[in-house]
Amino acid sequence: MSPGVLSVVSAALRRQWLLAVRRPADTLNPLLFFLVTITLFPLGIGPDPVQLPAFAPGILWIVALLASLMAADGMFLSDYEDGSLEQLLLSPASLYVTSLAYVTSHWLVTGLPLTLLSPLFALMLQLPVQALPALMLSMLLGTALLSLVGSIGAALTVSLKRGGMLISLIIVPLYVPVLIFAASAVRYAAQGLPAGSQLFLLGGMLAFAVAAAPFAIAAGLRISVDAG
Amino acid sequence: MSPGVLSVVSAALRRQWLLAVRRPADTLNPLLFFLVTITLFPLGIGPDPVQLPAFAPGILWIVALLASLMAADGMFLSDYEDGSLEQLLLSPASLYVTSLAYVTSHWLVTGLPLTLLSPLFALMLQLPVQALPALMLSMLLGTALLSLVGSIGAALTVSLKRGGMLISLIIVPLYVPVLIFAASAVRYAAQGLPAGSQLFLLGGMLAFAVAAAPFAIAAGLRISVDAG
Amino acid sequence: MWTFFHKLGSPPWMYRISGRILAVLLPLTLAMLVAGAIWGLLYTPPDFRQGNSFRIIYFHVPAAVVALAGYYVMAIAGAISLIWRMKMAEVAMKCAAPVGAAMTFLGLVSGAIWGKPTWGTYWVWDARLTSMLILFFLYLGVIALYQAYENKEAAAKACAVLSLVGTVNIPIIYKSVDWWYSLHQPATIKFTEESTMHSSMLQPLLLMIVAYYCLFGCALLLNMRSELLQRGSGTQWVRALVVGDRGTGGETRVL
Amino acid sequence: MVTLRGLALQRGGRTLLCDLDLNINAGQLLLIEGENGSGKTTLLRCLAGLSSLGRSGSLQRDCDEVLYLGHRAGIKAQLTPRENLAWACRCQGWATTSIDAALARVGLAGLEDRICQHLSAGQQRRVNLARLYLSFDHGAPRALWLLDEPFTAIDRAGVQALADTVAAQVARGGAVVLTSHQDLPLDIPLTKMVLGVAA
Amino acid sequence: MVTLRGLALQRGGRTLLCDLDLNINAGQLLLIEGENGSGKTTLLRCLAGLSSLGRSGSLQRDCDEVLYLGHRAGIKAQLTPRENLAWACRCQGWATTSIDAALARVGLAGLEDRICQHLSAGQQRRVNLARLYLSFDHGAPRALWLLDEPFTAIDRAGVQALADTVAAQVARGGAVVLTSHQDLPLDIPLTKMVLGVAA
Ligand code: HEM
Ligand SMILES: Nc1ncnc2c1ncn2[C@@H]1O[C@H](COP(=O)(O)OP(=O)(O)OP(=O)(O)O)[C@@H](O)[C@H]1O
Ligand SMILES: Nc1ncnc2c1ncn2[C@@H]1O[C@H](COP(=O)(O)OP(=O)(O)OP(=O)(O)O)[C@@H](O)[C@H]1O
Ligand SMILES: [Mg+2]
Ligand SMILES: [Mg+2]
Repeated sequence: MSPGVLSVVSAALRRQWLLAVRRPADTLNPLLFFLVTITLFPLGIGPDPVQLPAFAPGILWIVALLASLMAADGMFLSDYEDGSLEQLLLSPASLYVTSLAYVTSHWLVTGLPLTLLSPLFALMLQLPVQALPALMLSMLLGTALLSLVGSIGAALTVSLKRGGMLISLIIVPLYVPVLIFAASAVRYAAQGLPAGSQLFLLGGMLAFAVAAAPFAIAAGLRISVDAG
Repeated sequence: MSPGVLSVVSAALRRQWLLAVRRPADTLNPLLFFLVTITLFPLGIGPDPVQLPAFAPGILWIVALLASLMAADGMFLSDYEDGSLEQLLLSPASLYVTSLAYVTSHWLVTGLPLTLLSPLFALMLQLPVQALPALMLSMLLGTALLSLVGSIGAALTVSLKRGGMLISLIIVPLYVPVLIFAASAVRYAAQGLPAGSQLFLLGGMLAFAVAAAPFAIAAGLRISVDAG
Repeated sequence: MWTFFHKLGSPPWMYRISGRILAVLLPLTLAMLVAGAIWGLLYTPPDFRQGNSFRIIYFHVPAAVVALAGYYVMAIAGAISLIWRMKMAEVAMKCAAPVGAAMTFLGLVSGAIWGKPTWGTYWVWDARLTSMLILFFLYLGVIALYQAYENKEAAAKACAVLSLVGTVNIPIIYKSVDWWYSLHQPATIKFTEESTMHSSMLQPLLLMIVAYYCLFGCALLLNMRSELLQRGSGTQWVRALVVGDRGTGGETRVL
Repeated sequence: MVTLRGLALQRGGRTLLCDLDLNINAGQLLLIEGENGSGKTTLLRCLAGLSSLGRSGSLQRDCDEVLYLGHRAGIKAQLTPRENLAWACRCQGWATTSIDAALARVGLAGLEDRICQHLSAGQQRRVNLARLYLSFDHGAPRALWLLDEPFTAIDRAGVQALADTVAAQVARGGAVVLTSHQDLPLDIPLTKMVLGVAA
Repeated sequence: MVTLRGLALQRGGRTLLCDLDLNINAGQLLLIEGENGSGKTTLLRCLAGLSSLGRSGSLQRDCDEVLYLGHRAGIKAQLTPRENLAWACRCQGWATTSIDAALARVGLAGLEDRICQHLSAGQQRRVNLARLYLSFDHGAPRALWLLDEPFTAIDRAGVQALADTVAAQVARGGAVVLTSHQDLPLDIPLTKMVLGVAA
């Protein structure tokens, strides 16, 4: 008999969580990475407290994008290499559900911490305080979106075939709209303008992605295992 | 009898080159990332034609740095996992030489392309043309330096699965001088000032790193295999 | 000489000696801290420009100075552990990292708190602040690397290598950051120069700096003792310690 | 349980086997032999429904449950044996009650909570084999087991125990397809099938 | 070639073997047996000089060359067998002339230029085994071979051929240390050593 959705989801969450926590260093790493790279920008651009705030939204969001890019990269890789993926495909559990669970847990250990700590980083870049709510909201929606899109790419590229490069060519540009809307939302808020419309757009994209992406992910995993 | 240095180096270069060609995804992703993020910057920051050129040097160099960070990550990973690294340690070939060869080939497939393409990206960011020579020279020296430093981190973290972001915490602080000198060299050149001194500094650091880094890399690899 | 090295190598001896040292050093440190704090906070004239907020200097500068020194302690210990394969040096290095990181953090936080009244903002990208931040990252890197290895023997070796690499780089980093900052004409911020610091302000500061050095030493030794106990758990000297005579047994529980 | 009609497998441009007709019935043990590269794994993966590329002909399956143990163990190095099996159970919809019993039966009692990275090669394989006992306890009786060289890296005692489990599963009405290069301590009737030479 | 005095190995806090005295002489074949997790791999890695952590006691080696074949094949999946072996030869300082011959002897003639990812499990192991023939042709005669379960995933014919190679290497004055769980078609005198039970 096929297992209940909830039990599978909770099991997947627990498993991924364990994998993340097994080494305490790793769970902190997205944050540290964020903090470290944020520091690079003043060093590269100059410490000028006048211009820095103007850049803050773009910088924050580009680094967030990069963090989730790096995190998404190896998302299914180890599962593919040690054969767990085959077992997942063979199990009666619905692949749609499990992939959604994978993405969720991935977001919980990368996107969520970023969202929560983003105000700190924003203050280091002297982003005006009034922009913080918009920043956090955009992070909340945006990182989830990035996780979903990123894992499509990860699923399709996991079986290291020539196709790999093509896919990342296709996937990476999908990050563009996220970056545009999210960053501009923050910039608007920093200038005291209403940022609602961009956030609504992000929310809409997220809703669509949550519904549609798992299909793409599942398909990608099937193809990868079959080709392997 | 222990093999000749040249034959080992050439063999290593050929091997790494083949691996890079067979798995374009890994090697081209940094370039793609570079391209995409550069294009994203105006979007993220706002295409202000006044500000942009002023910050082009910093932006270019930060992105180059992040790109090589991503590339350094998986440098020894597959060799560690499939046991090639053990064989390398056991072989009579000097580990100093082989690690140097590894770094070189890694730079050839990541740093060099970045260097060659950098003028293109620079023009996208409206960097004044007179700065291009300084840019390319700084890229040439800087990316090599980054590869050397990065592979120290890679060697130390290879036995830690999912060490991907730990490495960034470890080596980004070491990247700082490179970033500062290289970016300012380009900025000087963009303002028509002489950038020689910074470039000399980069060259000096590179010379030192070439001599010293392989020891650290070799030590790191030994430790990692031993711990595995 | 060599016999001394040998002794240094042996956990029980080290444990005993460190116990004796601490018995003296700990009270001394506390006394100096209290004295320095009282002297600095109550018996020095307020700064003509910053008023009373400047008194944070008595906690900020010592922390900042010791933080840097701490990294070298760690790196030298690491070098010794690599070259002479000395376990005790490994322990020292491993235990110096969190202490140094804590000092750095103290410097950062106190500085940030100081920044609010002085600069109107918690954080500015000033050369010294930035290099302090980077130093903090270097510490975190060592700690995280140690955590990430299961095999602590390997972890110690890896951290030793890393801290050595860091040592080579620290001067370069500091110089480069200073240069970077002077490159962009420093914005409105101005540090209160040491020269303008009146001697009545300076003396308690020096006292505090000495006190902080001692504090670093104490924390390091305490840390090492607990590490020694953990590593030696099961060996007879530890059992003798805990079971044998209650005195040190109680002490171990306290420390 | 499985019916193959005119099955042909191609891999890397080469034909591994062509119009193969085969029935695998409940209570049957099929031993597939053949030298390296003759197509055993490919056939098993095809029976499992994992690889459809380069396959032609018809394949019908009507078994309640498929269990595939391949060359790659499907064990997470960062997780303990217990955690690994818990995940496997949840995916299959089995109860997680008898995990420790299963681990004990593969001789891993006492190692339940050490992460698999720190287990020896054979111990890691054994963690995977524990799934057989779980399927035996909780799975459907009419299950199809596809075991690709399950005896790899297992010591003699382990091989014996494993062979007995296979026999039990067959006796209880399941079907087992097995590949191996060593001869097994099995004293039950089995169908043997030898795959042709690889080019 | 190798002299162990009072060697003790610890892994994950457990002592695997304690004060072991052992001589491995030229022309000797040492077969290490023991159940899963008894410490065979750890011992071999220690003999190879790969693992020093948790080792105590003295270990002297005076052999011209060490060849270690472990659980992990050390074969790059993206490279062809020929390319893989070429790299191995260059690292060892061997001539690359007889690579094809070696591949033919392990029965991979015709597959030299297919990337190893597309080889079967056994074929991949065979690529690795070809290094034995290369060492035989080009390496020093007084070489020490450390083979950790070399027969894994190899078919019967392959096992026989491999056993003959080992015998030849021993006859020529090399030393071979071997672990295996299956009994081998070897008819030369060998020293057997059984490792104790794992906790
Ligand atoms: C996050 C904020 C800050 C950090 C990280 C920081 C960092 C440092 C460091 C590393 C030193 C030691 C320099 C040395 O080794 O000689 C130092 C010294 C000092 N800092 Fe700060 N600082 C911060 C904020 C401030 C503020 C707001 C002030 C007051 C305006 C200040 C005033 C001083 C003074 C007077 C000294 C001692 C004089 C000297 O060593 O140059 N600092 N700070
Ligand atoms: N990295 C490790 N950390 C801690 N313990 C380990 C590690 N690797 C192996 N062990 C333990 O050491 C013991 C010996 O492992 P080893 O791999 O040498 O066994 P083995 O004899 O090779 O077994 P097998 O026949 O399965 O290969 C095992 O009990 C295992 O649990
Ligand atoms: N991904 C692939 N692409 C192309 N050809 C492949 C692929 N995988 C295997 N082959 C080829 O198909 C043939 C059968 O492979 P398979 O793994 O089924 O053999 P096998 O019988 O399992 O061998 P072994 O006993 O070594 O496991 C082999 O000759 C191999 O070269
Ligand atoms: Mg097979
Ligand atoms: Mg073994």
